Amino acid sequence: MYSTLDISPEKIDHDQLYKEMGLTDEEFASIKTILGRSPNYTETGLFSVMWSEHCSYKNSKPLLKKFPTTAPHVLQGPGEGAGIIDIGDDKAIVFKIESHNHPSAIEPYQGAATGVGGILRDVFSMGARPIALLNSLRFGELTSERVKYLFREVVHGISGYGNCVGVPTVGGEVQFDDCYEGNPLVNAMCVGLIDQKDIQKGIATGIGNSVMYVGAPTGRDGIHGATFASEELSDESASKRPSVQVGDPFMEKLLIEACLEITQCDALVGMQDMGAAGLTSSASEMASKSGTGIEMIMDDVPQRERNMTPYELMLSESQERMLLIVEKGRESEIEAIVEKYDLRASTIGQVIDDQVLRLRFQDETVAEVPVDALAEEAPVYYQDSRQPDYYTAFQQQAPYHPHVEDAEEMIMTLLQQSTIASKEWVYDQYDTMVGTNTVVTPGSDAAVLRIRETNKAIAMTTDCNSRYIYLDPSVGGKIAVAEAARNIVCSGGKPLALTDCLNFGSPDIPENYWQMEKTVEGMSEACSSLTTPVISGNVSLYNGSNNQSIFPTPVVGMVGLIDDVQHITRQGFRQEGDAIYVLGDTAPEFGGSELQKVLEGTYFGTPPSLDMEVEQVRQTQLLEAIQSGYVSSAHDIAEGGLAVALAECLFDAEVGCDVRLEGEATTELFSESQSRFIVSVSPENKEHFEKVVSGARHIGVVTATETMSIQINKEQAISLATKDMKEAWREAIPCQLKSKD
Amino acid sequence: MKFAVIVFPGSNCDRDMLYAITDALQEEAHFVWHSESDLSSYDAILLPGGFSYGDYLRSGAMSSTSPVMKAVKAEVGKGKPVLGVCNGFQILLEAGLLPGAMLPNENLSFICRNIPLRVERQDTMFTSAFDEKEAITLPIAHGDGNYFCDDATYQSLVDNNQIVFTYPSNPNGSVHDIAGICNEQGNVLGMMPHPERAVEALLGSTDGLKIFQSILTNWREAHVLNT
Amino acid sequence: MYKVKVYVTLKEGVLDPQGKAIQQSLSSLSYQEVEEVRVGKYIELFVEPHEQLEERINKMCDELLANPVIEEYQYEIEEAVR
Amino acid sequence: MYKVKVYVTLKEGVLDPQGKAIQQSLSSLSYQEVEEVRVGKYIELFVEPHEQLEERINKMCDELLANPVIEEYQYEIEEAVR
Ligand SMILES: Nc1ncnc2c1ncn2[C@@H]1O[C@H](COP(=O)(O)OP(=O)(O)O)[C@@H](O)[C@H]1O
Ligand SMILES: [Mg+2]
Repeated sequence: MYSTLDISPEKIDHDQLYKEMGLTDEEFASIKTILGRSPNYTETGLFSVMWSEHCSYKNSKPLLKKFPTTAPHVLQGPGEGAGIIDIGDDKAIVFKIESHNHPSAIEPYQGAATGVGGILRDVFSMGARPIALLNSLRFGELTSERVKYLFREVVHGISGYGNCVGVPTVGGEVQFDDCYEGNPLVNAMCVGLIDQKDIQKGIATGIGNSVMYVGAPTGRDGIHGATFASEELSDESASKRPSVQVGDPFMEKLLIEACLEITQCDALVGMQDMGAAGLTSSASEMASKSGTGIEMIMDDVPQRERNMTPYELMLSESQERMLLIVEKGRESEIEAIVEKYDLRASTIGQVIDDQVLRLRFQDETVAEVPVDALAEEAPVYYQDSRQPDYYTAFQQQAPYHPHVEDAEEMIMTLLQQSTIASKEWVYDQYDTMVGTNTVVTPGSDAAVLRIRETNKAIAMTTDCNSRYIYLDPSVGGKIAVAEAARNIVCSGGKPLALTDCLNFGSPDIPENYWQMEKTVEGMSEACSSLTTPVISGNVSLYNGSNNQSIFPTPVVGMVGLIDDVQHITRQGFRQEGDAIYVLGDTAPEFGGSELQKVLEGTYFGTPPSLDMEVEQVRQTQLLEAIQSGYVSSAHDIAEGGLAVALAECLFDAEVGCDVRLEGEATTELFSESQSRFIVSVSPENKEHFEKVVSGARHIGVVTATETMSIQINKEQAISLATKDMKEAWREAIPCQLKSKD
Repeated sequence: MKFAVIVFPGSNCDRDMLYAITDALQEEAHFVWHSESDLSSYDAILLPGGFSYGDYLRSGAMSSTSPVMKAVKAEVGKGKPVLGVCNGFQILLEAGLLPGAMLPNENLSFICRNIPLRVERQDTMFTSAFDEKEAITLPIAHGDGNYFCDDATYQSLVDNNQIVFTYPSNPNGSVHDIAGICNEQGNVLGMMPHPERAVEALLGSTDGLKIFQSILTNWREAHVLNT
Repeated sequence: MYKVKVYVTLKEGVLDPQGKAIQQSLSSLSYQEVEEVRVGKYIELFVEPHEQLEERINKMCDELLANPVIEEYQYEIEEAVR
Repeated sequence: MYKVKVYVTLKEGVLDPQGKAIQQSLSSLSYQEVEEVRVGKYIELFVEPHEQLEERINKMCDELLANPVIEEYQYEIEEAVR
């Protein structure tokens, strides 16, 4: 019956069965050295998941070390379920981002839904109440039925799960490029709020304390999910379909409430969710961190299916499960809390002195492995790195400087590009307001939530323009961080810290590894210069299909603090007569731009340059102006350049603008030069504003006529009705979804 | 005035509802767990939105059989105000306290946004603070908000003047643009839009607060008359 | 052990947005021969042998599984080995 | 005219949160005899007479009506007068 138990250690070794589980010959050899014997089938399984890239970061660890991770306001950096930052008033913000790319490629609804479920557990396992969700999505172009299906179902999955658990989905981003066609990216971020005294950790201290299991019973779903996430997608991926897990947001909602109540009970010692690699990772990580061991009785693990083996129980990635360490003798207190929510808590083991993970099944020891070997001693790979030929060629190209004949037509075209077009079709499906804290709902630069019992608010955003990173990972990496910070500043917040999800291709390809290296260097430089350390994150490698890697896509999720709800600022112009300013210089920079995509259908050359010192000073000045109350609206200039950004400023109220520019038209309108903002200022604040923000260029005025009117070098260049632009921008994605191949 | 906010497993607008009463209306409110069977000490009962029992099977179906619903029925009989919002409305329908049923939105997607709404009746204990036919804005957030009833039921809703809110531009396919209805006695109101999300200027609108103010004003008047 | 197969369908006259959407998708996938689609629920109950089986199943359907305002139900009972 | 009754059910081993919640709810309504509940879809297709009927129905199910990753299907064809 327990067929897998019958496979002997000798057979695993001799027939190299460990390879099917994703372990290499060298890794298997080092497992034998660690154990001083050959591992049995269950033990081989434990190592294979814990030593997968997804759990061990064996390829990315050396790079992650480069990120700055500390600052006075950082209470918890990388290493726990999520990072934590201090926002004063004895409160703290907990957040993390995570990928669910491969599951979503195979079953988009459940893949996305369980991605949301998993990131929520990372946050409430710290004792924090989840207060906001964001998501960063990448798909191929919306021209094939398959991509449309993936896009629709991923959004349905996120809304299905997030809405049901009652955590508002307040922001995110969606971009479309061919490189994601076979391998969409689904990154979910969760933000939680906690009283600092309630912070929990995933620890297993106190010999004899009980190991308790709370939540959904274990089934055979998702066995080897972590390994699966650490491989490239191929046609055979379909046959790995048992890896797909189904989410139960109702169960998750009950778990959230139960766990938050448990947090208030001092019988609780430690708590961790069962995420990737399920019971194996939660148990071994908690013990390893605490210098203890854990013994578990497999027969006592709640089970959904019959005849499950220890191997299956340990590797299952069934959703909505938590592992708790509870003071011995006080288990009933936990049981009582949990039962109120129609859930069950089962004692399945205890903390032991020996630093091993020991599994007992039917009165026999079926596995015994040092916890540190599983959690800490995975091999670390320093991969070969090689500068790709394309990069060398791009660096040598003459600057790309296109010329647009019909600027009005181009603006309309750009507004309908799926990456620029309104994402209302997406966020209309998300409950953005549940919790009644959302002050700025999706549609502005960053989402804003007020913090009850204080006068403060937090701003959140996710950003990553992967085209720039493809062209030049170091510069592109800096831009990703800087852009996220710009979005926070535009909302009136001071950027505090970030979480990142490094979505890359296979690290075994030296060119990909080089991209990772350079990206991380660029991001680290920007983090240091803006004092926004990395406090949590996730790595997703092996993204690509048909031997084509995705563009390097290190999604940045950033959180900032707004000192006073009075400072909350939106991107839209608000008042006729307000002066319009542009902050920052414009140069002809079109590599990786939306204009390049429209005109050439591809990307080449070099991305816009970025001077972190300029960036930092400008952000500081703008924030000061906002905090002084001088600013009516603020918006950063991103994809599509000034023309698109100006149009976006008109979509919130019934207004227009009258703008006068000097210079070369295509550059002025469509260049994607960095560190630029559009700010509107009421007439009485103009003087103050100009004093605080050096070099702000006054370019025009907000008008009541609902037209975007732009003169260049004193000649009328653009006159477009706000209504027409807005309609084109709003309808673009629904239209593309409806149209036939 | 003392409000009960009923909490079913999976309710998720329960805290929002409580805050609307305690912070915005500044009255007393308590959570009441779905397993309770006595609500006699409360002056009004609020059934919040969310996804009770995950909205599995049918929205509101499983909650409608919970013990607390017997108690709700008892208080309805006494004439106390009972307000069901979103999932709370669905529960009232499933429990038979209001006529009709909910179907999935016509577009089969969840919809969350601010929408215009018309107050059809201003003479109820829930809407007296509004003007006659006042145009207001409230958020909706639902997947199953497509109200359905057969023609005969609709006729009786009209005849008894039970339609309280309608959508000027129907977002979900509801018959005759119905957004909220009351029972014949007028003390049970079910509505899909969320008034508890519109009680603070900081969050964009205070139109929803008038519903809670109406309940309070009417209770005070009745209370003064009775004592 | 009995396996009870319960079919819950929308009453005639009740609009079926889901059915309509499926019909449209089928038609756009060039299955034009499908004139109408109605979507219902198929619920399998595994029930211990029991007296008054039918009576109790009727009650379950009336009380919970179907909503008489919009739905009707049918069921079949078969023996099941588990 | 044919009426095709399609039953879409979750594959064995796939979690059915809905079924579980219904089972618990039935149990608290004192129908303890119900040991397990699985929820699927019941789809009725009204199809014009057509050659290759079965073949095309199989294709519809594979392409649209069932999600092969987590679901399986069965169907019955009967004549229908409309
Ligand atoms: N997947 C999504 N989920 C929620 N909100 C989204 C999503 N995609 C985009 N948005 C929202 O749409 C608005 C525009 O997004 P985007 O163009 O990426 O903004 P920006 O360029 O300022 O970062 C933002 O408010 C963003 O939060
Ligand atoms: Mg922006």
